[in-house]
Amino acid sequence: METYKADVVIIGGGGAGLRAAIAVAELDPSLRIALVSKVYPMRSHTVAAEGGSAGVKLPTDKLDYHFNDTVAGGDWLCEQDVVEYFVAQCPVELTQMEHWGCPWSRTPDGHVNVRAFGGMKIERTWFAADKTGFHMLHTLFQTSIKYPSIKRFDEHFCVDLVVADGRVQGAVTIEIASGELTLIEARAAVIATGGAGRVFRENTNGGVVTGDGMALAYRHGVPLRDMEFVQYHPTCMPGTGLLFTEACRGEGGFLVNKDGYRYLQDYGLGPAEPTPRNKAMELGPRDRLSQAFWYEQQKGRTIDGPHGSVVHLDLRHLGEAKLRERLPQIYELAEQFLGVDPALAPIPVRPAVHYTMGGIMVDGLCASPLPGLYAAGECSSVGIHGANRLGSNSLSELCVFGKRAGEEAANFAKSVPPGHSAELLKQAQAVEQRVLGMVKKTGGNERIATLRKEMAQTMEDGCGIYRLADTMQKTCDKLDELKQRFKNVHIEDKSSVWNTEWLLAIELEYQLDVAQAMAYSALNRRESRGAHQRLDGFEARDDVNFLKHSQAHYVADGAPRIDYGPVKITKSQPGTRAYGAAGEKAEQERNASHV
Amino acid sequence: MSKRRPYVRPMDGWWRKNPYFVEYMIHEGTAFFVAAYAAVLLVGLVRLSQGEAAWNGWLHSLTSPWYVLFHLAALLAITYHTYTWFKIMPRTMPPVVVGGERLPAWAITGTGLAVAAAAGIGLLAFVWGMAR
Amino acid sequence: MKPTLKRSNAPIFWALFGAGGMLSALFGPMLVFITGLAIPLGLLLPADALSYPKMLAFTQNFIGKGFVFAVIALFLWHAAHRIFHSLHDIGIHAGTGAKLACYGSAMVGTVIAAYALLSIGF
Amino acid sequence: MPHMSDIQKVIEIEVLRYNPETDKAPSSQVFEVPFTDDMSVLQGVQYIKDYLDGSLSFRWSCRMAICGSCGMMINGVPHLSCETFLRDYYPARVRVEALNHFPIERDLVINMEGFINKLESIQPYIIPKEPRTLAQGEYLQTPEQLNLYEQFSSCINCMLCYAACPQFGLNPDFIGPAATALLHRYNVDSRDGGKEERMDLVRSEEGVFHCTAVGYCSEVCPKHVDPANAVNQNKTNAAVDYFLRFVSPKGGAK
Ligand SMILES: Cc1cc2nc3c(=O)[nH]c(=O)nc-3n(C[C@H](O)[C@H](O)[C@H](O)COP(=O)(O)OP(=O)(O)OC[C@H]3O[C@@H](n4cnc5c(N)ncnc54)[C@H](O)[C@@H]3O)c2cc1C
Ligand code: SF4
Ligand code: F3S
Ligand code: FES
Repeated sequence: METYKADVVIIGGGGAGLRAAIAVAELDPSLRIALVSKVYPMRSHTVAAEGGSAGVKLPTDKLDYHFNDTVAGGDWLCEQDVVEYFVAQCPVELTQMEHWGCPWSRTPDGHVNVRAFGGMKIERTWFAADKTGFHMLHTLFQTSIKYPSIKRFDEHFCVDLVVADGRVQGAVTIEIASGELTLIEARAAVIATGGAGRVFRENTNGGVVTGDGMALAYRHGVPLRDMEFVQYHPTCMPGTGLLFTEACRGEGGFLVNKDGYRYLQDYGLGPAEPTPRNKAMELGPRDRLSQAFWYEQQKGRTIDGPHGSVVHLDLRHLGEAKLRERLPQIYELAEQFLGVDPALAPIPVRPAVHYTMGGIMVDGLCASPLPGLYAAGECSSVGIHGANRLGSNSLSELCVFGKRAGEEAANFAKSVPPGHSAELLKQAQAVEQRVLGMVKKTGGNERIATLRKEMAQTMEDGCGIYRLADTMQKTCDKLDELKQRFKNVHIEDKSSVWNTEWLLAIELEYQLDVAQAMAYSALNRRESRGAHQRLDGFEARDDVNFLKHSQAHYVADGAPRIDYGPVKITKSQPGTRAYGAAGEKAEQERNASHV
Repeated sequence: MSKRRPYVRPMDGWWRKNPYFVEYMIHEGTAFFVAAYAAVLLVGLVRLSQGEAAWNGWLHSLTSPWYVLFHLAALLAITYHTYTWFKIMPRTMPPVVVGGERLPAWAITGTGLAVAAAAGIGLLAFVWGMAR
Repeated sequence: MKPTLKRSNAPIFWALFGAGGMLSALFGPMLVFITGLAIPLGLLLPADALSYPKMLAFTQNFIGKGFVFAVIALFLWHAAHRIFHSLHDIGIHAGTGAKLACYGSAMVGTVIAAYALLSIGF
Repeated sequence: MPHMSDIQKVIEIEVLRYNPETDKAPSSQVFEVPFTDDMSVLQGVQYIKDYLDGSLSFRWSCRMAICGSCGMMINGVPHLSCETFLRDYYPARVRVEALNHFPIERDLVINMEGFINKLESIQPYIIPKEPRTLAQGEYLQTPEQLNLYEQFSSCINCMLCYAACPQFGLNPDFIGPAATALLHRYNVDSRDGGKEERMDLVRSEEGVFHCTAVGYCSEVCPKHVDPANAVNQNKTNAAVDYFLRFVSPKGGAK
């Protein structure tokens, strides 16, 4: 096996991983960085983000407003000190992106333009047409090429971390093109492998979003925090789950039911007005909108389609010119995939899984409880999203915490001696035996695709928009069963070069671990908060018992152990989450009581 | 040792495999007519420099059916060249912004063709004028 | 990529190609029509449009000389460049040989044209 | 409207297979795939992998025509397989191959190292014209200035244009359409001052002059980048630079 000696290994070449790599390179050019990604970095799923990235910009806006929106949006399950750091860094980091060439959309006088986004009080979402993630990812990737100390391991699949002397000392990867393994020695590691939305059936995520890094850390004893909080995005393409960005609504799109009625006004988000008002109606938070869809469906007011019930996203009144300018990608998606011209007809949409709020438990410095291990981006739970993420906060998170994770990992790497190579190699060889064994094994009879489908279906059944104890229990049982059956999985492909079936099997194993953490965390949270909504007697938020982070601990060959950790509250006491007119009234009252 | 063995496909006959390329080869082929026509003119020029008899001989030879046939073909080919030349023009020029809007490709091609038509008519008028 | 990048000399040929392409696109069809069809077949134009005295006067004129020279030389360079590339396209990589044949002919043609025009006098 | 996608039909998909460990050269294999009208070619190929032959290899991720990984030759034309639909080929057979002009690693997977090297060689990052600190805030850039390069910055690196460009096929050293589009994207960004540094490559023998303005690259580009335009504008730039260096001592390009 080949060994590569690095100082910091970064696993994941998406927005967070690239930002971390640049941060290490800028902090200390003498540090050798290994940037590992199972796809070429610009294929990472950050590329798919459409709407934008949040950061206070307008003179009428304040860091405090962004803070309040985020904390209330997260149903007070946020680490408030971390949110405070976050909102302060957002504008700085987005300006940094501007300096690196990100083609932000501009106002006529040349300043960066901002747009409205769900749950945000004031326009503060920076955007690059409706391809914000694409432009941010390519800007970061192309900028990273400037730094000679970043050695990329493109299309290298990470199969394990190497832990010795109680700290992370490297990673083991498969070079996909040859099927050969490499040990990357490092004194610190950053995991930035993105989310895990693919454990669900209908989702907005790319094929690579399989929760690998979460599972890697989890198996080494790092808890996965708040995993029950999985965000459903209200406006997705039926069948494929492809996303129609929230910016469609930010630009003024309507959501209507089968009677052409803007039904959100029936769910405390009104009044219905012809133009978008922040934090009301279509610009309410995602969890609320997805829940309203569910109720409409119960009431039989949705429209039947070949891929289940839908409502209509109506953009017609915006006119072709504005749609082509502001939402060009959406226009093309609707035309190509649905054969719908959004200037002439409404787009059928339904909710689909979009984002994992939870992830690898890290503190505000992105450090996990395992020394030397850092995490950033969607795979991590740094504490800013709580029970529900606000749209456009996560692209900013990639920059703010990608940078922080990189710097902290660099400092840690400099503070510890290099590892004992022979010992690390021995561990890596054991990993090699294990993963090569999967391919070599004969006699299995379970198809990967079958197991994957069953997993995705049971997750949708049990951990959907609304949850019930017995279906969640069924999901947990089903996942246990699938983990057993996985041992019998069959890999047809025995070759070394580009054996993607082998990688799919490894990913499936990661996914099953992550799915278990989600399902068990959900079952155990007996309240409703943010994206976790129950209909079985726990419809209300319960701050007395559950203003806590759930923490799922890996148990080999068994169900995860769930315990809870405290939530850091600084200046915002838990209150009612109200939107629309009710929200404005509540805010006025809050402000009045402060004086 | 790595088992990779990337396979490089041959390029033989690529221009036959896609109608777009066939069309490309045809428009590249117009160059033969441009060259041949230039050669005809060159001979004429040399004849001109050799005196009136030589020139008239050249003029006369142009009336042979072979020459006429050749010139008919050349006219077609070079007209096609003109068309393709302006058709790819928008792809080869910096963007032209008129009144804040980028000029669309068809406008550039159209302008080019119009200019070519004007140039041709101008030339004809000039020769006609010279003859008077 | 390669640490030292060698400057390509293509711009010379490319510029000549482009100039010839433009000239032939603008005037080519009408020229062919006039010299190859209208005059020989007696269409449209007076029969003596290209009579010896007229052509002599034309080519003795400074502008006329330039035009004739440009047409012949640039058409040749345009064609030479395209033909050279097409040979490469269809897999005839005669390299220097093809290059010499194509651009060489254009060169020879250019020299002959220049010589003829000079010998016509001013 | 009846739901067309309810009706299941069967289409033949012919895939060019190649396994370096067992095959001397690529060969075709035909699969029968049930499909609905809303299924993309990518979904057809995924169906094969999931249910008919697990050893079929191909790249994909986003399914929404933005990550650039799923490019394939579909009936001889380079397309993103995720936004090309089986219904458009039915009832005829659809033929799927790895992108032209690149070495095949396996099945539909090509070797893209050459492209990545090119991308790295163009200095694809802002080389500031006037350095600015973060405290000074953003650079001002009007929508018109943005408009000059935005189209070229939309390249998703899918390499369809390389699969379309015969000149790249004939000469793999040619810098090619997408890399030039990105090079140009930085050159014309109002914040950038690195044009002269990038010029070495543009005017070199690997540079833009291999292009014979075939133009097919722009024809197949799924993101309307018009890379042919970038390549050909840079021919002009390189030519101006070539001749101007005799005039101005600094070597032309301003
Ligand atoms: C359709 C869509 C639209 C969105 N729109 C917005 C928006 O408008 N605003 C917003 O703020 N957020 C948005 N989001 C959310 C946001 O885009 C993501 O949360 C974020 O991009 C995740 O970035 P990341 O760097 O954490 O991970 P990713 O970009 O997913 O990158 C993960 C990286 O890890 C690598 N990796 C994974 N596993 C392994 C392994 N085993 N070995 C090696 N490498 C591995 C991958 O190759 C990849 O490089 C959107 C999300 C989706 C799906
Ligand atoms: S220029 Fe177009 S075709 Fe070429 S790589 Fe970029 S997006 Fe793809
Ligand atoms: S197809 Fe190739 S030849 Fe030029 S115009 Fe495009 S790069
Ligand atoms: S799968 Fe991403 S472009 Fe097709």
